[in-house]
Amino acid sequence: MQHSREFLTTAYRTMTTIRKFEDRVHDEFAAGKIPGFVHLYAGEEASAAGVCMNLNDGDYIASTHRGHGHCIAKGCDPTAMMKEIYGAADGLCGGKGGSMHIADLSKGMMGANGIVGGGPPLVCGAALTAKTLDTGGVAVAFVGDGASNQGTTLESFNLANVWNLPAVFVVEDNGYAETTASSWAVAGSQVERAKAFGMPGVQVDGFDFFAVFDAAKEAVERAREGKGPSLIHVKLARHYGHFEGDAMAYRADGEIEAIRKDSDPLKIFRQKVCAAAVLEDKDLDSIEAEVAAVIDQAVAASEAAPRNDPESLLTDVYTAY
Amino acid sequence: MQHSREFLTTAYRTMTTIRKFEDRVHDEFAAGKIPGFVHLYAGEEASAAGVCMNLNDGDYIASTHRGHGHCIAKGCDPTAMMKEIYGAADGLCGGKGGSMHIADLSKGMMGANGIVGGGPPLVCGAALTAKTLDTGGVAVAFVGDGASNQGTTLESFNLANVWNLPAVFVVEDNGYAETTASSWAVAGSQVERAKAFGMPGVQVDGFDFFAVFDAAKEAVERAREGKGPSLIHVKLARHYGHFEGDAMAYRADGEIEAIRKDSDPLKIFRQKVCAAAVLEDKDLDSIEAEVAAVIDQAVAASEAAPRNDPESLLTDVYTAY
Amino acid sequence: MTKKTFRQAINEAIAQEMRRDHRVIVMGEDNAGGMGAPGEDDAWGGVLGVTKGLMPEFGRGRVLDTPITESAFIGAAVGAAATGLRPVAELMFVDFLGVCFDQIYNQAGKFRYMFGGKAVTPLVVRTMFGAGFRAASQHSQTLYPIFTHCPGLKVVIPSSPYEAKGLMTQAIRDDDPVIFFEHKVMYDDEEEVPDEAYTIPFGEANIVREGKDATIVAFGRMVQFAKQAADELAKEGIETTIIDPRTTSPLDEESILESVEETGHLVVVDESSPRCSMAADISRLAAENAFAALKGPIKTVTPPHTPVPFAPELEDAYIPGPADIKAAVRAAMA
Amino acid sequence: MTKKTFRQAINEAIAQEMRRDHRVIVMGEDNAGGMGAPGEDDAWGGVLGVTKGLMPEFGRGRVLDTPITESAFIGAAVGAAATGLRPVAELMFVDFLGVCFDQIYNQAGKFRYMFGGKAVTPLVVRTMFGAGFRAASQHSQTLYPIFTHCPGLKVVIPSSPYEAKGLMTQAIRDDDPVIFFEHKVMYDDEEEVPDEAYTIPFGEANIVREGKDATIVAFGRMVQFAKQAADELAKEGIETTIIDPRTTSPLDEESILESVEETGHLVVVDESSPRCSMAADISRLAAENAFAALKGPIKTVTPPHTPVPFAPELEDAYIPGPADIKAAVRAAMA
Ligand SMILES: Cc1ncc(C[n+]2csc(CCOP(=O)(O)OP(=O)(O)O)c2C)c(N)n1
Ligand SMILES: Cc1ncc(C[n+]2csc(CCOP(=O)(O)OP(=O)(O)O)c2C)c(N)n1
Ligand SMILES: [Mg+2]
Ligand SMILES: [Mg+2]
Repeated sequence: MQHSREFLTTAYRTMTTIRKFEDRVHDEFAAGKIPGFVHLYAGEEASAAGVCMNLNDGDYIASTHRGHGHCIAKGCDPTAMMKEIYGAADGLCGGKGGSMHIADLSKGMMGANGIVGGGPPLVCGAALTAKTLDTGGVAVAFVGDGASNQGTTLESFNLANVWNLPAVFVVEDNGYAETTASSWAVAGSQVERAKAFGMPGVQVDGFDFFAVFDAAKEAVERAREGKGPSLIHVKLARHYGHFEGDAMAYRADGEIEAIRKDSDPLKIFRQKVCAAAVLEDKDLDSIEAEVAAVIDQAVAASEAAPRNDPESLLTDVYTAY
Repeated sequence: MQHSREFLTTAYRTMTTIRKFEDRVHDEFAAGKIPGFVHLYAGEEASAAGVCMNLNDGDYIASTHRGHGHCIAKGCDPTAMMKEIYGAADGLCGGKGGSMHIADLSKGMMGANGIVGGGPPLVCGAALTAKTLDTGGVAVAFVGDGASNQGTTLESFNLANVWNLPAVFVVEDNGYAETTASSWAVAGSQVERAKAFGMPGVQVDGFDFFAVFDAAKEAVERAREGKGPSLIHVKLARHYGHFEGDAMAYRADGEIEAIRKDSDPLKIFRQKVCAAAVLEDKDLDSIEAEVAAVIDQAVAASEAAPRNDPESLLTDVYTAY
Repeated sequence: MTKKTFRQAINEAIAQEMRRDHRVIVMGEDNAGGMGAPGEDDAWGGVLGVTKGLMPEFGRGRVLDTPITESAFIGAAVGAAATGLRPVAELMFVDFLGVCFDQIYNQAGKFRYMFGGKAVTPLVVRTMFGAGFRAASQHSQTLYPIFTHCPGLKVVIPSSPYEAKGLMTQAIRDDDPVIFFEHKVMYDDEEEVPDEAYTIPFGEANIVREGKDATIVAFGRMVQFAKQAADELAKEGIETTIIDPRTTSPLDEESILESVEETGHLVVVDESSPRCSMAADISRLAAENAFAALKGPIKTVTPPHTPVPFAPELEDAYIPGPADIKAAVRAAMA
Repeated sequence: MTKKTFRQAINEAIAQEMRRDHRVIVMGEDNAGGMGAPGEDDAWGGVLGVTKGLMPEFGRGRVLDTPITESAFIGAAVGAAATGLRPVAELMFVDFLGVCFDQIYNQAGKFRYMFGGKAVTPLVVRTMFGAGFRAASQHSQTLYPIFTHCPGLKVVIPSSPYEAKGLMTQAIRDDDPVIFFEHKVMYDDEEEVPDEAYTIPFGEANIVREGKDATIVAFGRMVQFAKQAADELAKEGIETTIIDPRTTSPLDEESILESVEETGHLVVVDESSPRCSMAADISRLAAENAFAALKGPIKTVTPPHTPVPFAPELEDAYIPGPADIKAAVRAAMA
């Protein structure tokens, strides 16, 4: 294993933060503390972390309705995020956006998105900015398997290639779009689509942080070098329902148990780094403990946080009007 | 040559009708007799004719802004079409549609379309009707190279495959979308795109009626047999500007002359059928004379045709309101 | 006659029309659910369960799940309608119009006119709208003004389960493209709804209540709030007429103008954004055609010109309520 | 100061802003033209030549041709605006909004609000609108009411070359998403336009003409027709004020209300379809806020609720003209 302790610690902390954040949101939603449509990323951590560890603050990502993991991996503050999900006035977006619209442009996070396929065109724009202003930056669009059939996504594949943009498309294929199987809804193949639009495409095991990281590294480097976009088809699975409250009748009996047991990206990461003897179980345990405290504190802060005054309903529509 | 005299006569009449119709519209437009945006199909005749000779009245096509050729090939009456282009009250669409919106649902012609990429979703619908009502019909979407990058088109590729529809997508690649070269604007390849969406794709010489006919035959039969959609990438060229009035500065010097000389589908057809000795020059000449008379009569009728009364502005919005 | 929810009323109307006419089909994302998946079929019946049960009865050939591809499948519904089917397609949330609007307003809505009266496009697009679900800016909009603006479309906004069933039946039997707006917080509302099929004609307003002092025109969920406001105003001695136009296109202009002629005061209650809204539209109607009868300013009750906020306190402040309506009636009469 | 066409005025504003700020870029289908083609570069400068000459000066890096992919490239303009550029993107005809509206109204228009005031999206979408070009139902629509309806967007409708230059300069310097409506039959209109850059602020109406008898509010090309009508009415002794709001969002409500307070009569002239239109919007404004001053009904002049027809006779009948405006003023004052 060629990775440093520091790198691995960061990766594990990111994935653990996502997991514990999501598990906790799940519990708090069930307890009636969180309103609205909430889509959890638990189980898919290796994708967000594996991709974003190739990025820096000058790079951009655009996310999806299932955005918490991408936000955390791109450096958004978990407490400010949790507050946002609670609708607090000092949430990351002032409580106006909520779970589906968390963004932090100062971290290069262009927003979760309530519109399936909303992100890829925006990423073409961020990549165009990088190219035009010669910032050296790249931009990454995360889309689901469902979003991969949306015209906005497919158009972006073409545009990014025609304009030779420093962009990367990450198709997170968790097997379902709501209740619909990706094996049914996606005709042909993601990798072939990428190639048919003139860019490299590769499929990776999304339970394996290292597989994602390596594929993303290649794609990001290629983009940074001005060689154009690529696509990464990440196969993974979500631990929870499409949104909180989904009874998941469409999944097989035992499906989730099997995934949690055999395909948990955190467990697999732990096995690999411990087997390579770069980190030990206790290192990872202590990260988990640290993170648990952070999440506890985020929830406590969110519950205690001030709510919005009615006047703020009218602000932030325009810069000036 | 396995085709009958009757078949070849029909094919040549269709192509000649398109050619003479378009050449004449060009002249009348230049003479200030025809208003609006007019996009001519001259030069691309082998595509419309080669595809539509595989179809019957129970089959549907959806066309583009460059729709006259598709209309004629699908059986629309040239005089009623000419009247429509002149805006006459007894035009095929009562003068309300004009060149960009000619339709005749009774002939399975679902309309020219002012929206680039407007047709493919509609064709998925016509194919769905055929499948649901078990009519044995198929539906064909004509799109330009430019339209092939539109999300509506790409989404339709996926949907037609997922639903296994009796549909055919014909990409008429005349090298340009307005002034923009398809070699620049289309990343990757049409045929690879088809395959990446799970359907057969084939490129054909659009100057050769027989090449188009054969490819379309295979695709239409496949669709009719319930085996799903296909794509045909037809390479061809337009004789006139993007629309009437276009000075075509973006084309190479001598480009059109060369096309007219070496790549004229009517000339090539003539050579082939005469070489095969199924028809003689004089047969084709007499078709040309016949058609010329039809077009003369269509123009005369259009000039003499009644114009709309102002009251008809308000009719035909709803079936009942 | 039994009590039915808004959800059941819509489902029943569709099921009855599917039994009556084999050309009626249903399509949308997860409208049955579970397509290709290893678990249960008909797993969802749409996100909020409105179409549940249709697939088991009518089969996957007539209840089609779709990929996430609104341009293609709404467009397919349009093309199917123009060629012989009578599709009921779901645009899950109306907020998603931005990825498929062309097929609705430029294609379905214009075929008949562009083709000189020779096309018939019997399409229903069902769609959820409205705030109050804590669903934030991209899942809470009202947007029927945009569809009402477009010639060639019919726009329906049921305000109760009874209305929903009759209007849906009419929508499916109608030969023009109809956009059917379902308020997402009303699905569990219940009332008596006949078991047999019935239609409510388009362009005929429902006079929900009659009173001589002022006319309130309200749409969808706002009809409920108008009723609350009217009851409370009645206690103060102010008697209001409430008009539920049911369809914004066509619009029953006569009923509204007649009532304004009688009361001399008009309040319009509209959950849509205020600019170029139905509130504005009805105001124009009266200011142009019933001016002489007006005894005071027309008052409109709408949300502010802002996106729908997520935070519950803000969303509650965003949505017009009975108190706003009462204040508007008093202001109109002041 | 030299005479410039509407087309030149817009072109000059963009060129000057591109010189002033390297973050300003231009994109659209054939905005230069000839991309990848064997013939001349800058072959078109857009379908009607508005952006011609920009590419030779600023290069293909700042004047981008695009494939036909409105969702992707308008969305790219939105994403670029949110990350540091100031794009001027062309949606060739506003009729095409149906294939890309999401990126405009749900993304660009809502970022700032959804992100708690932390996003800035300095985007200009230029687009052609209006009837009179014999371009039929899908290339002739007016549609600014749809954009005006949406919170977060600003909407600009210049009525002359002078207005066009000043408003375009402001649009590019503005930090919010702006939709800039160019009437396609006005491109060859000429008037004196300053050579140097200047801005016309948004939300400040132009009082085109002052008269005590009635207020006419008109938009875009309708301002010209209103002027003709006013001149003719003046000969009959009817003196009208004409207000050109210039921007529908923000809207200069004060100027309109003040004028109505003075004249007591209001006519609104709007080329858009009548339902949920600007005609309705301005009617609402006055009926709600200047009712006491109104001495007669508000009258609106709009096309009918139909698609735009192709046949010249029908299209001419469709478009509101000076005669309609005169009749409306007389009816308002009757
Ligand atoms: C344009 C649009 N259509 C539909 C929806 C409703 N919707 C939200 S998430 C979702 C499924 C997305 O599936 P996928 O892209 O695979 O992402 P996943 O939820 O699996 O992460 C759907 C249909 C939407 N938000 N936007
Ligand atoms: C959605 C949309 N975008 C842009 C246009 C303007 N437009 C009309 S035809 C055309 C070029 C189409 O190119 P292609 O598809 O190759 O067809 P061709 O004209 O070459 O036959 C464009 C950009 C349009 N009508 N609709
Ligand atoms: Mg998925
Ligand atoms: Mg072309």
